[in-house]
Formats: sequence, C-alpha cells, structure tokens
Amino acid sequence: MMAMRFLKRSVAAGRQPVTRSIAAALLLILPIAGCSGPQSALSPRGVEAFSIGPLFWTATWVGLVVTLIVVVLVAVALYGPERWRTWLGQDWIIIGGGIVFPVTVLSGLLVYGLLIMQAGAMRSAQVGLESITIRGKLWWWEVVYTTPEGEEIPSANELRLPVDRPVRLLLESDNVIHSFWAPQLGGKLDMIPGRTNELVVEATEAGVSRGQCAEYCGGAHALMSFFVVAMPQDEYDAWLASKAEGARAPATAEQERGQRLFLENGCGACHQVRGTEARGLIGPDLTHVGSRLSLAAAALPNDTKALMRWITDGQHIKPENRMPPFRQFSGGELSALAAYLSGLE
Amino acid sequence: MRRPLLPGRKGLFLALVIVLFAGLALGAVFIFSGVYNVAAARHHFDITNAVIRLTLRRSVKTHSLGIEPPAGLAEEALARLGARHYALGCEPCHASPASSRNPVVAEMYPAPPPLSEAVNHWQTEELFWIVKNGLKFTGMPSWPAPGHDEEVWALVAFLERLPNMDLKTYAELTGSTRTADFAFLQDMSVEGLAAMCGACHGDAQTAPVHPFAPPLHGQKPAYLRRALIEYAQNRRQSGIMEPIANELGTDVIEQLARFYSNASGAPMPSQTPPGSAALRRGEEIAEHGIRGSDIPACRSCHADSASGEFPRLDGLPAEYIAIQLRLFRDGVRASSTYAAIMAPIAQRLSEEQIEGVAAFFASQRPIAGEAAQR
Amino acid sequence: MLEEQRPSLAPTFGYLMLGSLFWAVHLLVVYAAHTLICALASSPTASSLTVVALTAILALPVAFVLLNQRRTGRWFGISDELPDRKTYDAISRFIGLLSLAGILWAGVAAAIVSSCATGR
Amino acid sequence: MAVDRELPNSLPRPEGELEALERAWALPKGFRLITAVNNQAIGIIYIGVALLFFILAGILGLIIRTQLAVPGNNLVGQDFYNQLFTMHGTTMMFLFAVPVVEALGVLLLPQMLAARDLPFPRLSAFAMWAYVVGGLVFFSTILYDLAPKGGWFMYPPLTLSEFSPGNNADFWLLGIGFIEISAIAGAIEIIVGTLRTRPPGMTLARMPIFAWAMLIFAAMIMIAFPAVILATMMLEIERAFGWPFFSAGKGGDPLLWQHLFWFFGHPEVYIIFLPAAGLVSMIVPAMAQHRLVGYRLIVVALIATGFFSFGLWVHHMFTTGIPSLSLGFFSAASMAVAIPSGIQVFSWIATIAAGRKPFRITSASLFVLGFLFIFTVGGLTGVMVALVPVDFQVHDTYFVVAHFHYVLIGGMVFPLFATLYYWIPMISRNMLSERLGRWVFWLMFIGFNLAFFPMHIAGLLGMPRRVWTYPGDLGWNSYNMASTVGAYILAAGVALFVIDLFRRFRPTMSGGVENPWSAGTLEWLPSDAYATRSIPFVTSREPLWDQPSLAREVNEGRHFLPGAPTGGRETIVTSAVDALPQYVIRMPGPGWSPLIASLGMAGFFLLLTVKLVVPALISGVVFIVAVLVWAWSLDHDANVPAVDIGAGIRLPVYMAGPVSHSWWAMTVLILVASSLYLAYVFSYFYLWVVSPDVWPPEGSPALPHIFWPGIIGLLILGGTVLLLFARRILPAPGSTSRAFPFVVALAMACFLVALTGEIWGHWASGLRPADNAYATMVYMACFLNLQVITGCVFLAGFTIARYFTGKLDKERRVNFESTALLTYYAAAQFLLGLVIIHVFPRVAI
Repeated sequence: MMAMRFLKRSVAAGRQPVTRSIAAALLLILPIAGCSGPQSALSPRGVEAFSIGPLFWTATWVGLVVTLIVVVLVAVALYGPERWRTWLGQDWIIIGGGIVFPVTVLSGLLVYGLLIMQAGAMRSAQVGLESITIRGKLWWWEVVYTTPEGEEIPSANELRLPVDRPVRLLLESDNVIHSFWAPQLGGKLDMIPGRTNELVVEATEAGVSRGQCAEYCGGAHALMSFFVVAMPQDEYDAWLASKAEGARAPATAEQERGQRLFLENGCGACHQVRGTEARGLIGPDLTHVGSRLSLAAAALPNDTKALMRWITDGQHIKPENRMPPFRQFSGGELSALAAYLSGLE
Repeated sequence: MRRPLLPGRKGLFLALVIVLFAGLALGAVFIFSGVYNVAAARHHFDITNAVIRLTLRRSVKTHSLGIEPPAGLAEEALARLGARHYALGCEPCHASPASSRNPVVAEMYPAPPPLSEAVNHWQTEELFWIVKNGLKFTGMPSWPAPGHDEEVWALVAFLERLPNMDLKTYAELTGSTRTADFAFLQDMSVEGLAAMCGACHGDAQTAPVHPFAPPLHGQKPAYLRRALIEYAQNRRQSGIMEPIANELGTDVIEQLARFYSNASGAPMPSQTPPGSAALRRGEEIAEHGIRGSDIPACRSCHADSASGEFPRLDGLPAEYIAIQLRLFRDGVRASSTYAAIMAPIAQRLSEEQIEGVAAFFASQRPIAGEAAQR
Repeated sequence: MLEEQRPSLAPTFGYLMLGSLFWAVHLLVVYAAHTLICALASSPTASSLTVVALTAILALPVAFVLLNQRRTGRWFGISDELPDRKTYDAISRFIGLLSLAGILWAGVAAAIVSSCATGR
Repeated sequence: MAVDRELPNSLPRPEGELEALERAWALPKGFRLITAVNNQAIGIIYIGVALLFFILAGILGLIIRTQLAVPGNNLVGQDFYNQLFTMHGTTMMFLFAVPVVEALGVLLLPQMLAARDLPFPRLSAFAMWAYVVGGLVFFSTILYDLAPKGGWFMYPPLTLSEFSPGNNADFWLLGIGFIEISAIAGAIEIIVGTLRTRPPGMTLARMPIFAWAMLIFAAMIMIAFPAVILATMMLEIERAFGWPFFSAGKGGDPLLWQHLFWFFGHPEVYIIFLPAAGLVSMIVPAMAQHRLVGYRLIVVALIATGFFSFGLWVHHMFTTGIPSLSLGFFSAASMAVAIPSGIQVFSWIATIAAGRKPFRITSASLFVLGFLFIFTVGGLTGVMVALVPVDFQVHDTYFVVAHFHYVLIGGMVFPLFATLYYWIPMISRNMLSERLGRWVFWLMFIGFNLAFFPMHIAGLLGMPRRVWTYPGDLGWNSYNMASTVGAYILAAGVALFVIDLFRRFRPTMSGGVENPWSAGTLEWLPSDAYATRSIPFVTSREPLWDQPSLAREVNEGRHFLPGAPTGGRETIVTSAVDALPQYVIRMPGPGWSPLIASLGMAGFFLLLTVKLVVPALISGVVFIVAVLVWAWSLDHDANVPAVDIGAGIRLPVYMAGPVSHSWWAMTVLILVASSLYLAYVFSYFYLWVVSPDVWPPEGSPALPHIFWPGIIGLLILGGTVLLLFARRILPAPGSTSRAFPFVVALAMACFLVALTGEIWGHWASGLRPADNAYATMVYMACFLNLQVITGCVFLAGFTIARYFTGKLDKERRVNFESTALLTYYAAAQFLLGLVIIHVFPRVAI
C-alpha cells in the first residue's frame, strides 16, 4: 500500500512543473542540448517512465555531489595547506569516506529503488487488464490486439494504446532474443524464446513516441523500431473497431490493378490482407498497412514512394531482411501496387 | 667480431647481379624486337612441347585433387544428356565415331585431340576439371555456366563411354540427330525446332532423356518465354541451353513457348512411394509453408492462379526440382529478377525439406492443355 | 612446538574471509529459496518469511564474530602472540562489517519487495 | 660490522658463485630467444602482444566511431559492423585486458617477491605462446569476413547454428578457448607463486598490495572462468551435435547461457580492475613518498570486491523478466560492491595527502589522477545501473556503453599506462619521455571524456547499443559526432605513446634504470637475468625504505641463496602465511617443448574448426608429444643433498607431499575442475526448475535400475582404494615393487569400466542426448567425467612409465601424488554425479 501511495506521489510529482524546472536546471549544468526527442527516456509519457525519472535524477545528483567531493579532496590532497593535508592523510578518512558515507547514501538509494520496484510489482499485480501480444520477429514486431469480443487482430510495427489505462503487454519471441523498449512509456523487457514476459504500460498523455529493439538480435537489429501511439480512450475504441474489419476494397482502377498484382505475384505467401486470398502469416499483416506511421519497422516513412522502394530494393534499405526483392514490376505496376497498399487504411 | 664478407664472395655476388641484369636486358630485346614468330604453322621445339605437356598434366592432376564424382555417373540417362550436348558443342572440334576431325580444326595449334582416344589419358576427375575450367592457350573454353557442375558431369558421363564407341551406340546415345554446328537452327520451322528440343526434353511419346532436362509440355508460356530469353541474355546460366537459346529470335521463342504450353507429353514416372514421410513433408511446405522458419507455401506463387512468370512445378522430375533448389540455395542461380526472389527462400530450406518438396511436386499430375494458361 | 603455533593457509584465509563467506552463503540460499518456493509452492508469503528468517539466521553469527573478534581469531589458529595478529583481526573485522551490510541489504529487499512477482 | 653478523651470508663470496648463477639463468642467444622461459623475457613479449591487440581492437573501435559519426552513414555495411563490434569487445576483453594483467603478473610478481622466477616457468611460456598464436589467428578472421558477429556475449539462440550458420561463431568459441586455457595456467602460476615463493620474512601481512591483488585475481579466475568454460563447451556441443542446452523447444533455456556467461562476465570486470587497482596502490605511495595509508583496508577492499563481484551477475539480466525480489538481492549486492571501491579511492586520497613533500606529478601520477576521476564517475554510473528501475531504462543503451568504458578504460587502461610509465625503467635502459608523457596523458584524458561522456546522454535519449546506423531525427547527432572526435583525440594520445615507446624503450635484463622513483618495494633492487643476486630477508612492507642498505647487501650476495648450489635454476619456497624457508625448488630452463606444445594445441583447435580433421589430429599428437617431453624433465632426482642458503639454514632440494609446489598446483587445478563441475550442477538444477516437465518427460526411457549406479559407485570406490593401496607399495629407492604398476593400471581400469558402464546404461535404456534437456544433462555429466578420467589415465600412464624407467619411488613420488590427487577428485565428482543423475529424478516432485 505504501508503495502504491509512493508511486502515485512520484507520478504526480513528475507531472508538476517544479520537477520539470529542476530537470531543466540540471540540463543547464550538464551539457545537454535537449532531452526531448521521440525516443528519449528523459521525457516520460508513461507511468513507469514517470516513476523512474525522479529516481534517476536523485542518483544523478548524488553522483554529481560525490564526484565533486572527490575532486575537491584530491585537489586538497595535492595542493592544500599542510594542515589540511595532514588532516586528510589519516585512516579515519578512509573509514568515514570509504565506508560510513557510502553505506549511508547507498542504503538510501537502495531503499528508494526497491520502493519503485515494489510500485511496479503492484502495478503488474492488477487483474483484468486488457492485453496486447507483441512478438519479436527478425527484424520487425508482430502486434496482436484482442477486441472486447475476443477476436484477435494482427498488426505490426506500431503499438496503439488508450491513455490513462494500464495495458498488459505479453512479450514473446519464436526466434532469437529481442527486447521491447518504448522509453517514454517505461523501461525495457526482453522477449525470450520459450517464455512470455509481461509488461504493464500506461500512457499518461496522447501522442506519438518511438521505441526500438534493445537486445542485439543479429543482422538488422539497428533497424528494428516502432511507433507508440497513445490516444484517448474513445478514439482508441473506435480505432480498434475499425481495425477489426477486413481490408477496404480497392476504390480506383489503379488500386484494383494493384490488388491483382499483389495477389498474382505471390505477396500473399507471406502477408495477410484480411478479406482477400492473401493469408500469409510470415511477414507483417497488411490489412491496414496504409494507416500505419511507418514501413519496415520504422525504417521508412509510409508513403507510396517508400513502398515502391521497399518492394524492389528492400535489401539495400534494410540488409538481410527476410523479404526477397521483387523487381519484376514495371513502373506503372509498381505505382499501382503502392496505390493499393496505401489505400489499405 | 663479425667477419666481413670475403672479397671472393663479394665478387661472386657482383657477378650474379650482372648476369641477372644482362639476362633481363636480353629478354627485353627479344620481346620488343618482335623476333619471336607466333605463327601456328611454326611448331614448338620438341623439348618445349614436352615441358608444356608436363606442366599441363601436372596442373590438371593437382587441381583435380579432392573432386568426387557424383553417385549416378554410370547411369546411361546422364550419358545420353551429355551425348546430345557433345554432338552439338564438342564434336565439331573433337570428332566422334560419326565424324572425323574437321581439316580446318586439325590445323589449330595445338590441335584439339579426337576425344575417342584422348579420353583414355585422363581420370574421371581430371576430365571433369578440364571440361569445367578449360585450358589456357589451347582454345578449350571453360564451361559457360559457373557452378552448374551437374551439366559438366553429364558430359563427363558421356566421355567416359566414348573410347571405342561404335557408330550405332553413338547414334543411339545422341538421338541420331546429325548436326554440324549451332548455326543450323536459323531456318527451321517450329515443329522442326520442337523436334530438336524434344531430343532432350521428350515429346508426346517419349520421356525426357534425363530428369535434368525437364519436360516442357503444359508449362506456362510466359515462363518458357522468360526462361529462353534469360538463357539467351546470360541472365540464367546453362552450358547446354545458353548456346541454343542464343540462336533463337524473339518470334521463334514466342512460337516455341506457345507450342509447348499447348503440347501434351509423356508422363514422367513418379519414384517416391505415396504416403512416405518425405512426401508429407513436401506437401506441408508446398501447401502451407513453415511459419517459424519463414518458409512461405510454394503454392502461393507456383500455382495456376498466380502470375504466368512463375513456373508450374507439378509433374516436373524430383531430381530437376531438387537440383534447381540447391542452385538457388547456393547462390548459383540468383542473378535474374525472379531467381532473386527464390534464392533467399531456398536458403531457408534444409536438404531434407528440398527432397520433400521435390518429391511432392514430382508426384503431382500435370494438367495438360491450355485451359490453365494465363 | 614451533610447528604447532604456525598458522596454516586455509584457516588463516578462512578467518580473513569469514564474513564474506557468510554473505556468499546468504545470497545463495535466499536466491535459491525464493526461486524454489515460488516455482514449486507458489506461496509469496512463505517465500518472504523464509528469506527474512534466513537473513536473521545468517546475520547473527556475523554479528557474533564482530563482537568476539579475538576469540574467533583464536579458533582459527591466529594466536595472540602472532606478530601479524592485529592486521588479520582488522581485515576480518572490516570484511565482516561490509558483509553484514550486504546481508542486511538483501534482507531489506525481501521486506520491501513482494515475493514471486515480476514487477513490470 | 655488527650488522654484518646478522646477515645470512658473509663476505667475501666464494670464487665463481656469481658466474654459476649467471650461467644457470642466461638467456638463450639469437633466434633461440623464443625458447626463453625467464619471467622477464616472457613478460615483455606477453605485454607487447597484449598492447598490439589493444591497438588493433582500438582501430576497430575507431572504425565503429567513424561509422557512427553521422546518421545514416554507409561507410561500413551492417554485416561488417556487426563483426566489428563483436571483435572489438572480444579482443579488448579476452585478448587485451585479461592477458595484459596476467602478463604484468608474470613480469612484476617475481620481482616484487624477489623470487628468481615463477614456480612453473615453462607453463608461463606455454600460456603466452598459446595466447599469441591463438589470438593472432582469431583476430585475423576479421580480415576474411569470417569474424563472429554475435556480440562478445554471444547470446543463444542467435549464436546457435540455426541463426548463425558458418564458422564465424566457432571462431569465437575457439578464441575464447585459448584465453581460458592460458588464463587458468596463469592463475595456477600466480597463486602458487604468490603464496610459496615470497622472500623469507614476507608474511601475508607484509605482501605488496599488487601481490594481494594478483592473488585474488587468480582466485577469481579459478571460480569465474570454469563457468564460461562450461558454457562455451555447451554452446559448441549444441552447435555441432544439437544437444538442446539453450533451445527452449526441448526444455533448454537461453537464459542458462546468460547466467553462466555473466557469472563469469561480471567478475571478469573486477578480474581486470583489481590488479590495476593494486598497481595504483603501489604507484601512489612511491609518488607520495609515504607508505600506503590504510593498507589493511585496501586488503579488505580487495577481498570484499573479490567476493561481492560474484553476487552481481544477474545485474546484466535485470530486463529478462526475473522476479522482482531476485533482482532486489542482486541490486543489494551491486550496491555492496561499490563500497570497496570507495575505500580504495579514499585510501589513495589519504596517501596523497599524507606525504610530507607534495605529491610528485609525473606521467605515471597524472594517469593515476586521471584514473581517480574517471573511475569515480564510472563507479557512480555503476550505482545508477545497479538501481533496478533505472537499469530498466538505460540497460543496453549507450548509457551503459559509456558506463563500462568509464570503468574499464578508467579503471584499467589508465592505470596500465601509469604502470608502463612507472615500471618501464625497471626493464629498459631508458625511461619514457616525461615531456611527451604529459601530451599523451592530456590527449588521452580529454579525448576519453569527449568520446565517452556524451554517450551517457545519447543513451538516455534512447540510443541502443550495437546499432550500425541511426536515424537523424532523434536528437543523437551532435553527441555522436562529439564521441567520434573524442575517439580520434584518444587515439592520437595512444599513437604518441607508441611512438615514444619505439623511440625510448630498450629492453634489458640487467637492471634498467636504478630505482628512479625512490620506491620502497623489492622490484627496485638491482637485478639481472637471475633476478636479485641474493634473496633478501624482509622485515617490513617497504623494505627499501626501512632497510636503507638492503640494495647493497643483496647485491653483495649477503642475503639468502646467493648462488646456484645445484648448478641449475632454483629459488626458495617459503611457507604460505609466515614465509619461513621450506625448500629450494629446482626449475627448468629454456626449451622448445612449451612453444611446440602451444603450436600443436593451436593447430589442433584451429584445424578442427575449419574441419580439416587429419591435420588437426597430427597437431594434436604433436601437442601431446611435446607435453610429454616437457613433463618428463620436471621431476628431478630426489637423491640430492640439502643445500645451505645462508644463516645456517639447510634446505632440501626435493620435496613431495603436501608441502611441494606441485601438490599445490594440482590442488588449484582440482579447485578449477570442481568449480566447473559446480557450474554443471547449477545448470542441471536450473534447467530442472525451468522445465520440470521434461525431467524426464512423459514416455522417456526409465533410468537404469538403481542397482546399476550402485555397482558403478562400488567400482569407483574400488579404484580409489586400489590407488590408496598403491601409495603403500611404492618401492623404496633403488628397489622394485612388481605389483605397483598393475595396481595403478587396475585402478584406472576400474574408472574406465565405471564410465563406460554409466554411459552404456543410459544408452541401452534408449535415452539419446539430443532428445531433450534432461537427456542432454545426463550425457553432459558423463562427458565431464570423461574429461577428468582421461586426465587421470594420462597421468597414470606417465606414472607407470616413470616407474619402469626407475624414476619413481617412495621418495621421488611427485608424479604419483599428482595422479592420485586428481583421481581422488575424479572419484568424488563421479559419485556426486551418480547421486544427481540417478537419485534426484526419482525423488524430484
């Protein structure tokens, strides 16, 4: 209980401008140009990130002060007046500075850290949370939502969350070890073959942030990112309902041509577009690919030009990725294909 | 303490240097003056010849160490496939039981040896190495399709049988089509060409001479067209098919593709017993793929509903499918647009899976006629 | 006679490292107990209590040694007459102190954090 | 003159004594220099090669930094980058940091202890050459695109053959194998050397801090390396034969690797750091001209670090989903390990302050001061990552990269440079340039901070580790550019150092510059290839300060063992705690066998990796023959009269039993083997906890009847009793005992039959090692027994051969004792294994 109260306080504190200004003041001291950025752990937008923030800053302050003390003492030892040096050159300074002082400070930090951990334990002990399964693939993310009716909705490379509601992420892998990390939401957690790790996240404000695989997973590890989109509850519900439906039918002749090309050229071997014959489960689900923020696990923006590049030249954009290059299309065919995929919103 | 070099030794050293430089200077004069006669009519001295031959023999022997002949080398079918290429590509220079050496070729220097006898001088592996790599300064080319060892072995299988072969056997092995050189193809009709193709690929009555030469009937025309064009433009490699395709004009290719897509052929016997584990494994991969290994279902593309550029695999010989998958897997067949799609997928297949897939498609009945063509 | 008074290696080092040996045993048993009780019995309360009890059990002897340093030294063959006795006693004492801190810290973790839970 | 009477030996020294000493210890001439085994010669080559690897790995680091200078860079491709960072980490850790520390031990320890050499000179030579050959071949794989690319930590499943086909990963395992072997060899050497070859009077409490540090370093290697040896064996077995140790599908667990690897990997950091801290504790007093303040506390810090560092391994696994409370335990231990570092920092500050004259600012002391600052920062960020929630955020980001470079470069490279500036005068005719030294320091210090400080921020801004490229819109660009610039400045400092080294370093065996820093420890005594003329009697921690005439006395030969009484190489062995002289050890001189043995071993493993089986086997035979030749000459004739070392002390020159150095070495080896086996026991129970459902799985063949392990256990006990009996029937010198060789052979037969029976029992039940994790662990126990028993059989064969050549009897029995010790251990391991394998699954829930 205590930990829960503590957590609430620290979250509340995190949102107060006071902490912000302390942080800002620190930034002036440290040579930091800015701590924002969509992937920054220093600009929290999730409950866990908020609870870690003050702990981090406390430890940073302690570190700064201790470093200063050491530097000053060394300076005194080197150049100080005789009397000060004699005073410093004794056994008790070791016992005081090397044992008593660190034991005191570290005890404090340890307890603080343990309290934050316990807050996390309380958070994850909540029952009845909605869950989203995220699987680490080579080198992209499979994200499976479940509708209130229990229907599974596969998606990829993007995590949508309701604001102010904790969600349980089930993290899995069927290949190598990956690590799911959305810094603005909270800390990372590994995806390990044979296990399901659970991470409870709660976005505190609407908006887009970015995450990335944090455990080296071979090949294109550097290009395995994703976007997190936190949206108000009603928007989220509407979004989920719309994504539960099958793919939108082609609206223009060009899109229709694109769909035909998509089906004829075997894209469905790996990709699924619900509502069509394409039922592949190897690559990302493309049913609503047009509505995502990025392509290829945030390696490319989501537009027709990028789509065309990806289809023909993916191995240069993201080496070793598992999709073969499809270079058989003429320019017209490619733009038809891209038009079709972009239209899948 | 160190003893200086003796004056005598110093002199010797100096003399050696002088001799070395003098030799280099003489050599330069010899080359730049153009005194040396390169005419083929002027033969080497016997001693030069002997040294060259010895060098050649030793080089071939050393380089062919570690080559192991494949299991089916003694099969007559393989020799048949090789024989047909020999008649087209090798006979003009190396003679055969049916023809003696061309008198023009005989004046090459060194002259290509009539192989009926020469083959006796070489071990199987050495023959393979020579056919595969060619020989410098002799006019013997290397095999035009690097990595396609299966084709080279087919030829070697035939060469092994060549010594003392009588005319009848030769005619029988080569399919009795008498040809002189590649230029023959130009003015033949589609039917005539088809008869030529059928010599290896089979026709309505006879099965292909060897599984490596797949049956063509009922294949999708777009794929056949693409295959011939890729051979002709050296985007797909084959020592046997490239020289032939190179002689075909686009219109002829078009006609051949149409012809074969409508033709019907002799059924290939399926070797794998139905219900075997390999067959089940193959069926699973062909129909559903393996999700965990990122292997898509073969049928996603190799189906009649898919683009005509993807070949139909039903009824193709298992050996052919397997060897092509291995070529894809090993990066030998990876340069064309479509091979670039297949190669990374083939890399995810184990040897067992390759065998299974090959067996599965071989067991499927091909659908004849144009009904399924797109 | 001289032979008997000479300290030998294993007891001397045992004495020097006494505290940290207790610390090592403590870490091992609390880690194992927590993991096993959670995996086999899945009882957080039992696990927490076991860990706290183990901490108390292992902290007591370390505290005892700290309070009776010289007597313990003699048990390990460091006689009062040994010239280096003071050094060995001091080393053993400070190691004991640090280890006691380590043991208690691990115990504090059990008092604050719930057992058998993955706090994420 | 009164003083003279107290010294062990009197003047004048007999004619020819010095010449005999010189003859015994002379270095081989010309190209035969490579057969030298003198610790100075070995040490210099060893350090030189380690520095070469430092530079090579540094160049890889520069390529990495160049690639990351700007976002979206295409200087090196993804695949090559992955090889680069793997090789950078592996080379720095395994081919530079650990070897250079061992090398410093080989070079400095005997000098500090005034021993003539380490107790097993040829073992040092073997370890060094194995490292040189193996390291160079391993490193060269980066040139042929064959380098491993799984990271220096090589986590499975990424490194299993499914995801890492090809030989790349095998080369990593191979490279590590060499370092494992040479590290263990070095640890044996250092432990026995430190405990047993100290000068008379140097009790434990008077040891130089560096000796303490090396002692704890070696002890940590004994405990930590076996874990990674077991892990690498398992990984290679899984790669080659598919035994599922780490595959989740069959009951293995990828996290098992992480546990074993980090149980080694975290102490590894302290294994590197402790000796460096020990060196600092030697340099600071010399520069302050004041004895170390808080000597006892520093010893406390070293011991405590040694212990606590084994309680932190999970701290690399905070984000793997381990229960919170377990993380709490390890967080507490991670905090605890910070305290000893604090003790040391404050002790150095106190010592600096305590000097009566101001602290001398030399290049060495600049590096020490730089180390103090950088290491403090690194330690404090270490406290931050020890806070579990903070680690959730910063784990596997550039924050951690910054942290461990602060700890490792700060804690190890800076002290190493201080060491080089400080001790090079001991082995070189010239000192390094103090003027250039200032430049080297400031370039390195500024470059280092510019390179690595911004990484903290890049990490906090979300930049993960091990990425070959990054997008330009995440705010990381300027920090990365700064890091790259800093890296080049750092490199310029190192380059300047190398230039100065080539300019000024002129190695010599005969003394070098005479005590340029007026230090108080024994390595600054006048010395030659034979080390000091006589071995001093020590009465304090800084003998050169407290006994001002010591250098003269030692050089005149008035202390112990002023000559070479047996005509060969020898040094005094003293008791472990109070350093009373016990016997004189005779040591081998130069020889080809260690060099050839290391080449044979390198050839064997390398050729096996590229699957050239026949040449590999030939190399293996070369290795075995060379080792046999080497070992044959080791056990000297026991029938030599005791020698007088001075002060009326007569010491035997042959020693068997628990006092002998070979008994100690075998004990250390057994400790290594037992920690390897304990790591196996841990793995067994760990996998059981993870997958109790496969222990054994439904439908798995039943265990052999309990009767069966009973018989096998009896056989083992029988073999042990036979060996005990053999000890009693050892022949008296000059006589024979016909039964002896048969009894020894019979004992070995018992072990071999027991092992075969154990394997056959499981095989006959239908259990196959690749079936599941349970079966795998059953056969792994057999494999580990096979290893030890093979060792026993070789030793027993050797013993029997010695008997038949008349080189083994009741007195001269060291070979037999080694065999017996190892065999008793084998019996204990085997019996424990029987209980685990046959009893545990029957009683497990």
